[in-house]
Amino acid sequence: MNKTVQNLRVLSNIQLNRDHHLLELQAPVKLEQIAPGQFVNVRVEKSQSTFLRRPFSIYGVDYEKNTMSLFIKDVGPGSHVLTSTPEGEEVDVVFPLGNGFSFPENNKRILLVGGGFGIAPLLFFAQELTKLNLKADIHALVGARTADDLMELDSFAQYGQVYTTTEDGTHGLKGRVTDHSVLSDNLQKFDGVYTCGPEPMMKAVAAKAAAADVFCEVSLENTMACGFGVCLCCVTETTSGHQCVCTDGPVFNIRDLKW
Amino acid sequence: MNKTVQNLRVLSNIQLNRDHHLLELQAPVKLEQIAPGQFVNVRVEKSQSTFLRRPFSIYGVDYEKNTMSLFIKDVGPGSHVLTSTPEGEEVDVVFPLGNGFSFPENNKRILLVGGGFGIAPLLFFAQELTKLNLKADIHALVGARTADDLMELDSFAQYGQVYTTTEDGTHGLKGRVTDHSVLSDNLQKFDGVYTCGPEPMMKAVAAKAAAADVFCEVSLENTMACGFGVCLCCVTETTSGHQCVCTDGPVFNIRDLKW
Amino acid sequence: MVDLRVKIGDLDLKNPVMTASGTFGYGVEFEDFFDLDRLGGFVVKGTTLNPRQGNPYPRMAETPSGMLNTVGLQNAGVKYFCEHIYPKLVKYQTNVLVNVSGSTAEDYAECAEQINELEYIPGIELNISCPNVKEGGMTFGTSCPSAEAVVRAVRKVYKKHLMVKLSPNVTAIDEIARAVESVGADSVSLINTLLAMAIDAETRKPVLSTITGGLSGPAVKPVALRMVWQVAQAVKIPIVGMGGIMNAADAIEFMLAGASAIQVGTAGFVDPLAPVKIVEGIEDYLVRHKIESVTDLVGSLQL
Amino acid sequence: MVDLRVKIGDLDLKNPVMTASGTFGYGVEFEDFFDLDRLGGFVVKGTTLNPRQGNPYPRMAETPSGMLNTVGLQNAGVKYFCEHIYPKLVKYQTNVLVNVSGSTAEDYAECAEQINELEYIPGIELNISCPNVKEGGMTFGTSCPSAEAVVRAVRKVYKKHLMVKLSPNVTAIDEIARAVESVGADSVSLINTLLAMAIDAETRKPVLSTITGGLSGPAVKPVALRMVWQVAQAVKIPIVGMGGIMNAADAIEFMLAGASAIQVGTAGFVDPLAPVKIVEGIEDYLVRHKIESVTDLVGSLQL
Ligand SMILES: Cc1cc2nc3c(=O)[nH]c(=O)nc-3n(C[C@H](O)[C@H](O)[C@H](O)COP(=O)(O)OP(=O)(O)OC[C@H]3O[C@@H](n4cnc5c(N)ncnc54)[C@H](O)[C@@H]3O)c2cc1C
Ligand SMILES: Cc1cc2nc3c(=O)[nH]c(=O)nc-3n(C[C@H](O)[C@H](O)[C@H](O)COP(=O)(O)OP(=O)(O)OC[C@H]3O[C@@H](n4cnc5c(N)ncnc54)[C@H](O)[C@@H]3O)c2cc1C
Ligand SMILES: Cc1cc2nc3c(=O)[nH]c(=O)nc-3n(C[C@H](O)[C@H](O)[C@H](O)COP(=O)(O)O)c2cc1C
Ligand SMILES: Cc1cc2nc3c(=O)[nH]c(=O)nc-3n(C[C@H](O)[C@H](O)[C@H](O)COP(=O)(O)O)c2cc1C
Ligand code: FES
Ligand code: FES
Repeated sequence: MNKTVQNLRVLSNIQLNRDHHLLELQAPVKLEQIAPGQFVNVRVEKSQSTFLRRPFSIYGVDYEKNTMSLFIKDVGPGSHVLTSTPEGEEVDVVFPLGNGFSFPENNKRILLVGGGFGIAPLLFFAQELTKLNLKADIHALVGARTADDLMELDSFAQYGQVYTTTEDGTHGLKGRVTDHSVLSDNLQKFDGVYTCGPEPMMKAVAAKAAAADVFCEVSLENTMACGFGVCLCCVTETTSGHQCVCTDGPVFNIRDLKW
Repeated sequence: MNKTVQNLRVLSNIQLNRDHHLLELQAPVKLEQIAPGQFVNVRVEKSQSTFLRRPFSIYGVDYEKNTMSLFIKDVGPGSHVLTSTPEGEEVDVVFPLGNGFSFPENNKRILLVGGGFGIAPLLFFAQELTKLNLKADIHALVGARTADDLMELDSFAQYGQVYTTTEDGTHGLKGRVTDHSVLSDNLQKFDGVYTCGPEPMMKAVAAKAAAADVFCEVSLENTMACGFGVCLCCVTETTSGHQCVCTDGPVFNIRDLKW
Repeated sequence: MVDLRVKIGDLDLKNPVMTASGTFGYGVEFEDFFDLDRLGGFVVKGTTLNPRQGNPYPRMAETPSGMLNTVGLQNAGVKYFCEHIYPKLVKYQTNVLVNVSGSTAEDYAECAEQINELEYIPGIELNISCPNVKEGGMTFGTSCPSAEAVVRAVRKVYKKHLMVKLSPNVTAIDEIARAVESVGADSVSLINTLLAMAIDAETRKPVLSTITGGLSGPAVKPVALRMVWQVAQAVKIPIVGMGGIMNAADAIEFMLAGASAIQVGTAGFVDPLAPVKIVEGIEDYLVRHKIESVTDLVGSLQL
Repeated sequence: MVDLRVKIGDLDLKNPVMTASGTFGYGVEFEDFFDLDRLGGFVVKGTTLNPRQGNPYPRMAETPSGMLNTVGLQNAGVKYFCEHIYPKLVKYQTNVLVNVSGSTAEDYAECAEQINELEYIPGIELNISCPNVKEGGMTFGTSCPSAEAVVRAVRKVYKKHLMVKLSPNVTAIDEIARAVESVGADSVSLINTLLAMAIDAETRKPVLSTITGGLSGPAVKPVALRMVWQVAQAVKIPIVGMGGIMNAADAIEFMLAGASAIQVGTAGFVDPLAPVKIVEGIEDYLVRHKIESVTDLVGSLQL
């Protein structure tokens, strides 16, 4: 759909764990098709230290309820105000922004690798893949520091097989996602790897995919001022020069990045 | 009491009319004696256009409940956030600031003249006069644009006789406070006039008191940065040069002002 | 009906609201949000003779009521602009100006000369004030002789409206304004960004790749207003004011201080609809204050 | 235990946190809020040779993340200070500096000479940067020769610590810093306020009685940080940094950029406890980052 500025109403705000919330936002105008990997940019007026908007991946869209969801970690003033927004209040959102993940052809085996709030666009991707009936064989590898930080595993499980790692060993393999065998044993068995999370994690995953010569897309999170391609602040180095994460991305094929 | 910075809890927030609220704030530490005419300076963090604190007169103190009340008109971002503060939330307040009205001797007849939120310190004054058992014969003249803007008349009536004016004639005399006979007929029958409200009103009242040679105190509302005498921004011209409304005032004897 | 039209020298604007270079891309990025023809004009991205890849990431830091940027004039060069971008801009029924930067007076002139050929570009904004690249012109904009030199060189080859954008990073902006006026500038626009810096206390590193960058947004508005006022006392050519304009009241303040038109920059990041809301807000203000023409506001501050 | 002590030349401070002139009265006004001896020092109100009644009301305008003031150096003059204020200040176990202004180099010198006699005042801060009065020194602070002249005149008669407060309203603050260093300043403090303006769009009038005033608060922090960084590359004498410091992180940023100590100004209006909270916050930071002495932060920005 075209980019718009809208006041969305908080339909529900569910606290998932210590610092993660799931916000479901209802649009006043009919939502058109939104691609997994796209994001929103939210204005936060009830704080003196949030002059700019704050970008968040779209976590899911329910076209029937005309809602979209955000998966937000409370890390600072902007995310804090948002995770504290009561039901019924409105938030000022610019959306949809950015490109989105490339859909695979039919009957492909794909691996999603997520860390932290990086699971948000991946889950939306899995949901859409399934809805589009592409018969993808979806595998998801999710890592966190501790079991309590592993969220929405059930949602992933709806769409395919789930692997987990925790740094303290409280769930799944003890270690980091990159220690998991699914990434080291025969990565070639996947037709594509899609990853979103902390940059060091994505870089490690990208390196493994590159080594195994597997298609791999990463979703970047550069700091942004505008979010729609006019300020040129969010650039990343690509083989064709500086590109904007907000418009040319946030999803990039690792082939094009200078990683 | 000494000036302090405290987080006060909103015990109740009552909407009085379209744009006026009464906030009762509970202090975590025992309140010491506060003088009528003193004010507080409130921090408003949930707005991007309120860098400085906002000053409000103290409308009353309940030493038993350990609360103080503010009478707030919603005129802009700061007062708006405050009038929207739900019960239970805390507000960061510097208080008590400024001097206060001079108490008359026993058995004096005094006239309070208030407009708008200017009634706040006057009502507190009436309350304390009565509590101190000074046997003052209190008369209160309150003016507003229309009947709905006349608030807390019952409270004034507890302490003495009340006269009202409204510009549209919906309550009391049609006109402005300065049109009321209590100010023109024989103002000398009062031992003191105390006024707080819009500056043009106070100036008119002061002129009448000066003409009648009656003791008169006014409570000024200059714009303030600090509220406790360090910035020298809130000055008013007095016979002894620039004085600070926040520390030398807000209450001044009209004798000392260059009005 | 109130009259929103203004003139900046020979430029006719349907209203005094333009958008600022470097904050509006090539305009097209805003098309989803509003009809660009509702603006008095817009200034496209800083353009240089040769392509520039700009500064490394990170290029942005959020600051209290503002932001720093160090984009560093990333652009594909004037030739690419003329061949590939310009054709997309001819359709607009509003003033499209090109912001021009360079490292030498000759660079500026050569770039301007090429833009002079573009029929539907009625003027350029000469950026002698970019703080983010060594050759970005800030040094031109911080002394009278160098400002004069570059304006003189461009004036020779550029025949249409020549707006000169001034740097706020100077002791006496009024003197620089007078200097560029004296060598043929048709108007001045101000302010560009204030040279500034952000540090991350936790990592103990500068936030921006280039250590310093340019401050914009409401934080700078009081400084920008003062400079517009100061320049208005010094020159006769029209002034285009900018710096932290977020809403119609801000825009009106700049006009009262002496600006004939204004530009909206950073505000568009926070609210992409800000430029059109400002057009509407100015109209409302005129109606409410019973002012017939927006030009009556210009320089009408009551002292 | 971390070591918070710093030296500014020959001044020993128990910690790097001072408060800024004109925002701290004579100190006594803050006594209800905290024990002033917890500070590294404080600078009292701008003092002039003769009494000054200051500028007319209104003197203040709130701006985005900041404020304008035009107090205009209201003070009772140096003689009154020495006789009536000074005796109240001798009890403090911290550095009490006097901020000195004047209209001529002789004024400055005469005022400084009288303060030189006060045993418990270890230094003065020479304000060559007040933007709010014609004779407030800003003109001294905006050119090297005039800055040198006034510092030279004061240096002749003032024997203790001579801190010179620089104006940010200049093209090259590093050059002014070098100039005052060359004629004997013991340290420089920066920044004073940025010359700015506020207009009320509804009344169409300037908000301040003097039309323009000085901008302070978080809005100016990025500019102040840049200037401290720039001056740190230019001079060897210690730098005292200020401009929008609200919390310990801000203070640390200034030290990383090269300040040996900092001053807290406008923040004290918003939170009277800010100065002591900043002392505590710096201590916490050092503990958390395992840094033994706060002096290790000075100029340690990692590039
Ligand atoms: C395309 C994109 C998608 C994102 N999706 C999500 C999401 O689905 N859920 C989620 O919780 N967060 C997401 N983020 C990150 C989110 O934008 C930041 O957490 C948020 O802006 C922090 O704002 P704050 O005011 O709470 O904290 P701040 O005080 O602004 O920052 C707190 C910390 O977060 C870092 N940070 C600030 N802005 C960004 C940014 N733009 N990108 C990365 N780190 C930043 C800061 O460096 C700091 O360490 C996404 C970011 C981008 C660019
Ligand atoms: C000593 C003192 C006591 C006061 N007591 C009360 C009170 O009991 N109840 C009450 O509702 N208000 C009181 N006020 C006024 C109150 O401080 C302002 O209404 C408030 O600061 C407005 O803040 P805002 O952010 O809502 O609006 P802003 O946007 O800041 O201002 C809105 C309007 O109010 C005016 N204004 C702003 N600040 C002040 C100020 N300090 N004084 C006067 N006008 C101002 C502005 O010029 C503007 O017209 C008092 C002011 C002072 C100085
Ligand atoms: C991201 C960004 C990029 C900019 N690029 C340019 C530019 O290329 N040329 C130019 O003259 N000004 C540039 N500017 C300055 C703006 O045009 C404007 O002068 C400044 O931002 C102040 O206005 P504002 O506060 O409304 O943004 C840029 C500003 C920003 C924020
Ligand atoms: C109300 C006010 C009065 C000031 N008076 C003086 C002064 O007399 N002398 C001086 O050198 N600086 C004066 N200043 C400037 C401050 O000392 C300081 O340099 C400036 O405010 C920047 O710091 P801040 O942003 O922390 O306030 C004054 C500032 C304010 C806000
Ligand atoms: S954030 Fe502005 S271009 Fe990407
Ligand atoms: S408000 Fe600062 S001295 Fe009165």
